[in-house]
Amino acid sequence: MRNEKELIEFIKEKLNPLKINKLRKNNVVVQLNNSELVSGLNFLKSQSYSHLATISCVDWIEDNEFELVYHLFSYQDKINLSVKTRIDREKSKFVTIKNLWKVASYYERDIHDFFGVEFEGNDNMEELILENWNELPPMRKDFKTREYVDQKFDWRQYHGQE
Amino acid sequence: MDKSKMTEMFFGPNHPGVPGNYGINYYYEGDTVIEAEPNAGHLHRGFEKLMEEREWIKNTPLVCRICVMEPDINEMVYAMGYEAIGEIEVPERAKYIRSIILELARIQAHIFSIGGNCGAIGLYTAMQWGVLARDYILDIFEEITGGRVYHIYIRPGGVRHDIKDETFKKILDLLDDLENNRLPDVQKLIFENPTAQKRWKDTAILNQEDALRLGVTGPSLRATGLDHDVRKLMPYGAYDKVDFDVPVGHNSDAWTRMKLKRDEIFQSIKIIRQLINNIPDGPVTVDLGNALKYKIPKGEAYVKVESARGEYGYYMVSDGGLKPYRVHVRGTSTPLGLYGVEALLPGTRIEDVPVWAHSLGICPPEFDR
Amino acid sequence: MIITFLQFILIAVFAMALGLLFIGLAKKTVARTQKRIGPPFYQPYLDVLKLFGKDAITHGFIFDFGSIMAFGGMIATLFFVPIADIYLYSMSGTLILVIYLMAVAYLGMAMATVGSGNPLASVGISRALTQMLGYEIPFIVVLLTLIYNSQTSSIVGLIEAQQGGFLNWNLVNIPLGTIVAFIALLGLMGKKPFDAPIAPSEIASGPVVEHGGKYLGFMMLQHAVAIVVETALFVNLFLGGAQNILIFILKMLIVWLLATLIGSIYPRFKVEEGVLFYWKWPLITALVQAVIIIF
Amino acid sequence: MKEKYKNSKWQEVINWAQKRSLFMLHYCTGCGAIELPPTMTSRYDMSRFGIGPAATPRQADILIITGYLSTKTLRRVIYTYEQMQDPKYVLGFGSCTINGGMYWDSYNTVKQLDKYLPVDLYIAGCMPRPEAILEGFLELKNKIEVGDADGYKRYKTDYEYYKSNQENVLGEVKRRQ
Repeated sequence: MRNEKELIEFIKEKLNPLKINKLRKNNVVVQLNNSELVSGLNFLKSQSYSHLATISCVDWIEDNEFELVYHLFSYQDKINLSVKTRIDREKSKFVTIKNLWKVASYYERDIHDFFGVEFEGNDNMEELILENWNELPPMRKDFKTREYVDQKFDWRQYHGQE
Repeated sequence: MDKSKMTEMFFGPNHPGVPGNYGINYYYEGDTVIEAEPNAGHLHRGFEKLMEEREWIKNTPLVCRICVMEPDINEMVYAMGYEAIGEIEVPERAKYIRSIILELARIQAHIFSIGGNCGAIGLYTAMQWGVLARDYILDIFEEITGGRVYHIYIRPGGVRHDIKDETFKKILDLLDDLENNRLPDVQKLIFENPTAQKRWKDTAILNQEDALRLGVTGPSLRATGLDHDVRKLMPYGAYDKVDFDVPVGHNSDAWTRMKLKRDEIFQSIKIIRQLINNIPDGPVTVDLGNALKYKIPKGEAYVKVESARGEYGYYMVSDGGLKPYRVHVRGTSTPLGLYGVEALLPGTRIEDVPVWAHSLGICPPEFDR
Repeated sequence: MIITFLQFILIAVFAMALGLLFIGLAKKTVARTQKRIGPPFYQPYLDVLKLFGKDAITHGFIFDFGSIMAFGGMIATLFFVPIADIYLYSMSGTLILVIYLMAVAYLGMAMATVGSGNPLASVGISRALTQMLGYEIPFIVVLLTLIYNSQTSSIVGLIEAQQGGFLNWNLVNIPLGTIVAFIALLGLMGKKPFDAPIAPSEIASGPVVEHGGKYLGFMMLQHAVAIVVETALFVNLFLGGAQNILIFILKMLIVWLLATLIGSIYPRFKVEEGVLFYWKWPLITALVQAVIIIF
Repeated sequence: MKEKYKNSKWQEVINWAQKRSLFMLHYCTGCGAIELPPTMTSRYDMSRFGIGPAATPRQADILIITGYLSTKTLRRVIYTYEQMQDPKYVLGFGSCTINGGMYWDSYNTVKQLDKYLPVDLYIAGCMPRPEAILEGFLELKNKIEVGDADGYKRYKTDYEYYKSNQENVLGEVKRRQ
């Protein structure tokens, strides 16, 4: 049973995180660089952080980077640990963690749908949620929904009471 | 496996037995499913993109439309995320009212899912009685918040307005009515019905090792023997001020999950009674200034709440602006609805596919978003 | 000749009307058990009239032929089952003929589903045929005991054997057989515990998936006539058949409503559960009954 | 039905029967479908008006679009609509079918339902209440009686208009009978 401070010391010894801080009660964020992420996740999984809630992706368009956030939770420590890493926005390539958690293959497929991030090692990458979508992946910040909607669906013309 | 012997079946979006607008395309041979694959995405409206275009307060009516079965859970998680990033302390009475609303929502969601399970095996009388009982809870919601299903009642900083005393009295009367004459006859019809028991026993098995590996939470996990409940693990609202126990099942089939949901209804009734009896007075919301100018500092938070079907989490990122920078919704049935179909469904029979989907609480708008 | 031909038409139309009335009453009772008002009792008539007004898509000759064969097969069985005192054929062996002809309706439906080519329909019809295997065996054992008991295999003969008051109904002197026959009747009519073939939540109403306007109308009429045939058969064999028509319809109504009420309480069996259910207790009681009668 | 019976006295009888017995397709396309169970069951009970759920498009008369319609569902809804038999009616629930409603700026939902399907009746309400749904059904019955619930005729006459709209949103749509 570790509280947040012990967890932070523990991670500092075992992995060399770029950044780690305690956001608030039982909510800790740690940032690893992307080469050590898979080994870090594997290590944390063995340390009772076995519940992978989900994988999120944030598009930091100013720093031209995607940020992949892996949300882990441990039933012993009762702490939400978010493990983050940044990947380049143009190449947008990353390694799959399918062998750690099989369910991650669908989370990655979902991120591929919305952000266009390629995950090597994850073989079925076809469209999960969208259907023959051939524009820019929609959740990227540079995909403008209003222009797309005006161009594809036209509005109902409200004419007065004639 | 050669596809020639197998026939493809679309347990597709347009099918009376499927929960919501969602499809499972599976190959079957004889009567058993050999290979299955989810066909999701029919309810995708791009919530996360829409949320990035709207100010904080404008998202509250949008957020409750993500999952139709439990709109209040989404409102609560959104409000908790906003308050977590903005370090806002909600007044005591608002916490109590929020927990009352969440428990009422849990009761109606459990009754609805028990009804859905009965509909999947043909026990239509129980489904009718269940939806009738649920309707009286919607009347209470309508009296408190003005809306039957979408309430837009829990918002960042507290609750929209206070609950009057006679409404509390009505809630207590409804709970007595539910406990004394509505639920007992549903109990006799479903839980003492030998044919129903035969249909549910040893179907839709989800053992503990699979559940933990997939990240499944809620009644499906508690049916395997672990008493993990976010209300106990990370208490929110007024859950640390009430005592209730978390029912746990032991052999993780559809029958155990049904009994678990029924026990949780009685636990929720107990919680609401405790909450109403010692609710403190005081303001109901924190004054955060002009609603359209809500602003919280740059930061992020992963908050989660125990919905009727498990852990419901939001990952919210704010860049200090008027609009959220990114909101990622983690629905409870995401692991089962997507990967679970491919991994756990092969081997079941055709009759048990709707039982599998209803009893594990697959709610498609959560993972379509 | 003309008179018998007119009698054919009259009985067929009468059975259809009576069957639809029974379906309407069943919908009303099930609605009442579900605490709701339910459709008016004449709703099935409106449904059939509307269905014959709609366009329908045909899936080829086999599909049409199958629908007509199902409907015709059921009408054919109708002529061998006496209704009150109207009966056209009373030669011996009508009981065996009725059991055989009832299978024709299911084979007709099977042909229609082959024509429709929908996988849901083929799953539904394969369930119907396996379930038929289930309830036929105890039913036939009970019928054989009946035949042995009153030494005649014509239904009219069996009715005469039960005349004269309540005491010598087969219900009284072959009680176990009646119970088994009633359970088999539930399976025969596809009532709730045994309605796996037309399970709406698993295979979207089974064999009738592809039946559109008038084809669905024919299927409804076929179901209505099937109800009349089966309840009339049960009343003739076990409740002694009645002289005047009103008492006969009353008896049929009682049997039918009892079956509906049982149906509204129980969920669906899986197919092999239903078949195993039939081969366990009903078969044993039928054999015990046969032993009692023979010795 | 043969053409010559289409608008004769016989049509009134069929309209009369159609009015009293409607089969509603059990297909919940959007979030409004959570109000259908209360309408179908004990408390509001639409079966007393002769309206019951139907399992397949072949047997159904009414197709209900309950709320928003994503492009993926639109393709399935078109297949379902074209499989239904001829006197068929489309009901639009809520504001999402009229002008996109709350998802007006969403890249994946259709903004105006009657550009893709002929809609006979809209029911207002961001998820209409069961009473509103029953009111809508009664209104539809009057329209059927009077004979101007003719969405399916409009679909036949200006089929090209609907087809072109569908195609520019969905790309190629396989037409099957």
